[in-house]
Amino acid sequence: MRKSLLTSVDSIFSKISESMALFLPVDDPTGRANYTRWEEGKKWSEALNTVKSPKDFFFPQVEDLMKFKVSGKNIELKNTAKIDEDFVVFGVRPCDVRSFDVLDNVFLSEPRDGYYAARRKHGIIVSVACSKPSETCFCHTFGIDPAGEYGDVTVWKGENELFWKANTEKGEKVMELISEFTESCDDNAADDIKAKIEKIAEKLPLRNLSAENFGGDKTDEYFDRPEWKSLSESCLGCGTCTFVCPTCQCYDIKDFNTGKDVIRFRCWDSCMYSEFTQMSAGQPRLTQLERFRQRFMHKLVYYPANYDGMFSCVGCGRCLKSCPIHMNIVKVMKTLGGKADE
Amino acid sequence: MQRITREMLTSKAISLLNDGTVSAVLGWREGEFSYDLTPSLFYTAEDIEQNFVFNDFCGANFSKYLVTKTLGIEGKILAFLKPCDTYSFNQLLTEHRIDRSKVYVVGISCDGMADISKIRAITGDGISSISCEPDGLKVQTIYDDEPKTVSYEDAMAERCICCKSKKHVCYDELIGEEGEENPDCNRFGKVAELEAMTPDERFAFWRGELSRCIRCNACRDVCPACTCEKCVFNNPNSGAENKAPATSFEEQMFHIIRAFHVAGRCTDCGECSRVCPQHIPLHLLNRKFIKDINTFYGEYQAGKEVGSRAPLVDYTTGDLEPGQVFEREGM
Amino acid sequence: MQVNEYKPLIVAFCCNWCSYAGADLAGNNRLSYPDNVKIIRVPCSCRVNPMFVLRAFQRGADGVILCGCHPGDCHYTSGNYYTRRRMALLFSMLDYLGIERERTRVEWCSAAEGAKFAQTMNEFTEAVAALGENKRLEDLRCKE
Amino acid sequence: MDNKNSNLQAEIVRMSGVNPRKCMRCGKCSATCPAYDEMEYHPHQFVYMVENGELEPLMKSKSIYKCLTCFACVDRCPRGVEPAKLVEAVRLAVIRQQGKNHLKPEDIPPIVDEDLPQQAIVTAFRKYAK
Amino acid sequence: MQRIGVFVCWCGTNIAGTVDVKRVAEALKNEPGVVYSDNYQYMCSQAGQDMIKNAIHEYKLTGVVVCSCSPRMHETTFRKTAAAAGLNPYMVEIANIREQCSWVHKDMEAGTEKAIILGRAAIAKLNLNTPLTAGETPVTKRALVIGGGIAGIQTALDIADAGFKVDIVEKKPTIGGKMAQLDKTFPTLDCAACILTPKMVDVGQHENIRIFSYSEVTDVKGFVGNFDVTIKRKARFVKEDVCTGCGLCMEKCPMKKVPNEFNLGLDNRTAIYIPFAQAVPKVATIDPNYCIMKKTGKCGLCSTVCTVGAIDYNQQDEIIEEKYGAIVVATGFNPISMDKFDEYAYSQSKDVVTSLEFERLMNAAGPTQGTLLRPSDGKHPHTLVFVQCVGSRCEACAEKGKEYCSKICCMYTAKHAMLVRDKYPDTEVYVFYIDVRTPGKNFDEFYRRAVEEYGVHYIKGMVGKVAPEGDKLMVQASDLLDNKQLHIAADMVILAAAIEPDESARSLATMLTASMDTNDFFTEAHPKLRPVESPTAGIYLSGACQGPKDIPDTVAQAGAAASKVIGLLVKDKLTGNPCVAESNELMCNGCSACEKVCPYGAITYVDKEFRMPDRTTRVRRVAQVNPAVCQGCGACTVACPSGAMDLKGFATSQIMAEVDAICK
Repeated sequence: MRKSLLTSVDSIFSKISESMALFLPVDDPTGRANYTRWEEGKKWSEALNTVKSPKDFFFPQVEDLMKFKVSGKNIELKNTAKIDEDFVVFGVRPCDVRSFDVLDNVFLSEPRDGYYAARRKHGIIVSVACSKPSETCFCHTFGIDPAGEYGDVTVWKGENELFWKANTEKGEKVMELISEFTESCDDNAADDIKAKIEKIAEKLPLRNLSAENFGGDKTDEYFDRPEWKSLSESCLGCGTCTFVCPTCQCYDIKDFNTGKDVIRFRCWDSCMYSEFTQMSAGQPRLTQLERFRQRFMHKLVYYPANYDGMFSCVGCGRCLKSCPIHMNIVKVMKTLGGKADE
Repeated sequence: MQRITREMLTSKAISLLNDGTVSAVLGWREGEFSYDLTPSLFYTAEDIEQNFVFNDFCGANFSKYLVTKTLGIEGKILAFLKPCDTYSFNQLLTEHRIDRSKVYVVGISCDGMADISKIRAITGDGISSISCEPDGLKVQTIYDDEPKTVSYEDAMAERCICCKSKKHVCYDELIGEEGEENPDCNRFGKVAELEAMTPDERFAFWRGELSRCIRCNACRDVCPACTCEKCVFNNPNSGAENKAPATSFEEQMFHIIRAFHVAGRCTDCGECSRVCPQHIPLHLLNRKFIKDINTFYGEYQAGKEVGSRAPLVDYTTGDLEPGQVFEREGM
Repeated sequence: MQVNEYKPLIVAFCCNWCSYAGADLAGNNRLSYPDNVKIIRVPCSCRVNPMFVLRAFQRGADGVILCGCHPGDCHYTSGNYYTRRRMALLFSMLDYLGIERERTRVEWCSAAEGAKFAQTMNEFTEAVAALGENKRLEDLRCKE
Repeated sequence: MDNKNSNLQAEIVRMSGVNPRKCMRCGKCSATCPAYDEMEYHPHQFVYMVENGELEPLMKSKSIYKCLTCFACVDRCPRGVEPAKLVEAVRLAVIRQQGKNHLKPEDIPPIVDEDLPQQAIVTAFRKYAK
Repeated sequence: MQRIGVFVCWCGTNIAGTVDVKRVAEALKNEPGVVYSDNYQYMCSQAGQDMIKNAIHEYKLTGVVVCSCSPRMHETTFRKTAAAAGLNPYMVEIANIREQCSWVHKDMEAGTEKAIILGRAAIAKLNLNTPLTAGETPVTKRALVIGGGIAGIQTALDIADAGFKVDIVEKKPTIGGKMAQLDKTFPTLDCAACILTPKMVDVGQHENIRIFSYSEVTDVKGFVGNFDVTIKRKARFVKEDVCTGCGLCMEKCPMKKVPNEFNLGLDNRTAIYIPFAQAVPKVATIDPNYCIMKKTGKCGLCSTVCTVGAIDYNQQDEIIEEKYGAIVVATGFNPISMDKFDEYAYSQSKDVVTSLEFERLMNAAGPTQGTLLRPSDGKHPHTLVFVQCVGSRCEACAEKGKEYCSKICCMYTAKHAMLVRDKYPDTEVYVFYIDVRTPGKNFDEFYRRAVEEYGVHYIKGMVGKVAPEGDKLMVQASDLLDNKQLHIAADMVILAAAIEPDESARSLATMLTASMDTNDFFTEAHPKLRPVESPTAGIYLSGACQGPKDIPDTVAQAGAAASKVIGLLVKDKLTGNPCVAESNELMCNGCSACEKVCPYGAITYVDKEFRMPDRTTRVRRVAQVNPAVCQGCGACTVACPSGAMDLKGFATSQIMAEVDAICK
């Protein structure tokens, strides 16, 4: 474990940026944090969470896959994706780091998604422990420790110091790069901070939310539950929850004709949309109830069924804060899961 | 604090349910925390007694729900509408989107709703509960032992601070006092401020705002004027379909066209800005159109009268020329 | 002639009954205007959707002009009155977003006003050329 | 028309808020005028003369003071020209030319005689104040 | 995918002079969908057209782009060419590379580049074209004329003489209108009744004409060729087919104090009445507001004396529905009310009358049998003052008068003045005028005769005030030329009241979806070129409902309207313009925005049951375009927020494809 002065953080950022792109949460004028490329003058945000999750780095909202040009009977293909440089994402919260595992299961299992894989290969994740969790946090439900060690490097933030620990080879490389600003310290140096975090975490209102009633074998139990009607009835069908969600991974592939050539790109899509996975015969889920149920069943039942019981929610709480009508996975879990035992 | 109390609404709702006037009640259902209420339909008195909530976080505009919720139901729906909601409701009646006979409107007076993000900015994160007390909102966080008090004034949503009207333009019954229109609300102040900037400044301002857009469509899907059966942005044949803000152009395109489509129909309810996860001040686009319409073609408030002709489907032979738009501003 | 002279791309929507005929008259009278003006024929100026205007800018136009019958002379009696309101509001909005107001224009031009048509196109092209390339409403995907 | 005259003409038009070009020469103002016989120039001529910039003879003429400001012409004019307002503006122009722009409080007592109606005093204030 | 043929025209050197046509043809060969591209000296020549036809056959073309002169010039030519080769004519697009390219650009390089781009845009559009067929609708071979004045009479006669059925709906008990009330007509001074009543008789007896008198149009549905009209036949309490018009009932009717509207209230009539001797149909009508039987249930005298038993006190309003192919509006005019013109003392003195009242006072069939007597005391008047432009050209007083010139007053005032002086040389006649307007054949001569031969005093100036004083009317006026004020002690003052459209016009216009100007005159489809048609197809305008008119103009317009109607009715089917709007009902919200901007009333709404995406059924309000009425302006397509409205031939996708091609 190494430590650095909090005051030297900008020098550290500057150092990292010399050799690779560095991204970190920065507040915009309205006080909302979003990941931004660091440059001189950008300040690391104090905010717990960014509005958009860091999944954007590996699975961007819009990503050009290739270009092609049709002239006469010839089609000329051009690969536009150029992902060959390392980059650092700093300040990722433990829940968000876990979300990459969720995405990895999907994109890195066969058939492997080359674009995603390349980004994962080049991305270095520096996680930062959550010193100030919010009332909307429920990562504990999914076994995540807000003070735990995640990513390639973990950072604990103290009053005046940062404590650094490399978890992977990629992480070691970064630590080496900034070694001039850090000094070695006791491996227990961050324990105070961890304890403090745990103490706060115990007070979180959603601390006792349990996912044990959910899992891969529960399809029959939940699919036809009458509560879906009242839960989904005020859903606007917007995509806010899916777009701020770190684990939602649905996308659409579309062509854009520039007039000179055609760009084939993919972009996030949302299972909440009535046009989602529209096919010539229509869409598979006809009502908002079905679409709403799909999202939560996927997070709590289908995904665990596919990936060894792992849930595809990490409890970051973004959807709790941004849903226009305040309907969210916590309300769904409490409404359905609470009655499962009866 | 709202002068209307939960009990006033629940007793009204239960009596109307019991005497058969309505078969369902559109109201607010309790959430996890004090501020995260969900609009919901209540069918029984028990449900209302247990779960119906009314407090300073009941900002959602119910009028749009009535478009779809009145379809699959026998009898009437009781809708509690705040003054601003009644304008949207009227506008939807004008556009034949709601069957008036299916709705029992109870107008409720409103003292302005609170904005949780303004409260959070004052108290910090970790809000475990909020209670509405006469002297202010008592906010308890997990980081403090004692609750912090936030005044209603400090907590009030921007759209409520410059509320255009406390008057209900439509109701079957009224609870609370009827208010007045407020022509001095200065709701165009920020628009005028932007107009006074140089084009470069304006461009920089909007670039900064719109670049945050994540195209989640919350603004559109909450908007009571956006009730199209099929939105042009979802329609692959419209020539305007776009699912993601692929470039800065598409960010601009979406918001310009959306504002244009609701121009003359937007009642300025402010829901678009309320729901934006990135807090883009989308209402400033709509207000620009409203302000222009008022100055170019005479005062017009969408939703004020059912059946009124929206300015964009109307004209006079003496209208000003597009080229005069800038002359008259002396720019 | 200069080799690398900047030539703005102008898209002109002309109503079939007045302005398109006015453009034809300009041709009959050999009244020249820049070749970077490209005309699209529409039945009436009121057929022009704001989306067309934005689309033109997206695809690389530097200026968009709508031409229709003079108010009161619309072949369809009222079409251009609606155009007038729609475009006044649209242009004001574009200006509000910081997009140069000189890039958009509405001009009334009758079938007899060939000279006016040519003159308008000359002036408009000049005004747009002075602004340079459209940067604020461009779509980078559509540029080389 | 010389420059000074055209300035004066514009000034009178501005003060009166009357557009003399709207006159279609029907003469109904003169036909209806109760002070017609007292006048050298008649209401329809006032309008015509202002429109043509023949201001000097008009301003010198006593006719403009014969107007009772009864507004019969204003009421009857089919084109909304409002000759009486024009007359009032011409009278004002005369006063201003004489430099009597303002009425000082100390000027008032001598001009107020006992028989002068209140209304006239108020009118005087209106005329003299800018 | 289309198979497109591109044909680049040289137009001699007109195009080829500044455009390298061969390069254009070569460049366009590679555009999507193009399978053939060539150039030729004169594409519009027979040889050029044959070239197109051959290519259509040989290359199995589905569409043709001609790069040539303006589509306004030869679009029709090339569409016919395509049609002759079996192609849908709307699968032809023209790239205008002459008027809008070669003729305005001097540089060969630039001209060629632009021609290629214009060709590309036409190809891009054509790729999205679909064959269009103009819709056909049958035509109901019957016309409706609303209004039975001289305009309606003449229109009906002209249509009926051409062999088509015509119905006249007249709200009064008889046809004849204003002209029946007139005495003599200018400038020939022949008697109005002498020339009108034979026409009325013709109408009454014409086998193709039905008269619905004492009737009103209450509803109009449908569109050109197929109007469904509801007509209310008001109960006249006399069986129309039985009454012989003998007039015995009028003699016996005890209620004799009903103001006679035909004589403008200058005398009285009975409660059962025939408006005037030559009325058509000559059938009595009971005025239920005055009939003692109708009011008290006790009388029944007329029923007793009627020898044919025509009286039916229990008659009810009858509603009939009829189909028409064309509708002519001939609702005419009325003089405006003089109530607001206090300065002329109209309401104070019986001797101040309007010109129409004066017509009755001079008419041999009028209340005074043609002897000019003052209404107040029945004495012969010696001094008469005519005031022109009362309420006309009155911009400042919208609540009093009208902004426009009523057109007919100058001439009828000259007529009146002349007739008075002719009949009573001992009278002094003054006419006060602002301008005397006499454009018309023999009109100015007529006016000059009044001055020169008959000694009428024409005075430029207006009357300011009329004050009754004893048995005289003191007229105060200005003489602008002499620059003096006049005071005339007159016996009568006659006001040339402005005329306005009949009060029924506004509601009728709403029913017909025909547009009106701010003065409630019907608007013509084009002020110069289509003066007798309303913008709404199938609606025609006749007479003063379109604007102030004298009798010759009215009759001329009536004939013109009739010929337009005949031109419509001779067709068995109407072929529409195929480039019309189309509503995608699945996307329509039913918001009515399109309906509000449609200048032709082509859009209606229906409630229709739809199967929704979620498999439920729902009744939704959706817009439907009537292709027979739509003219294809496209206003609705932009008003529609959901894009449910599109315009065939100028579809959103097509215009966007053109934009894309141009901006490439």
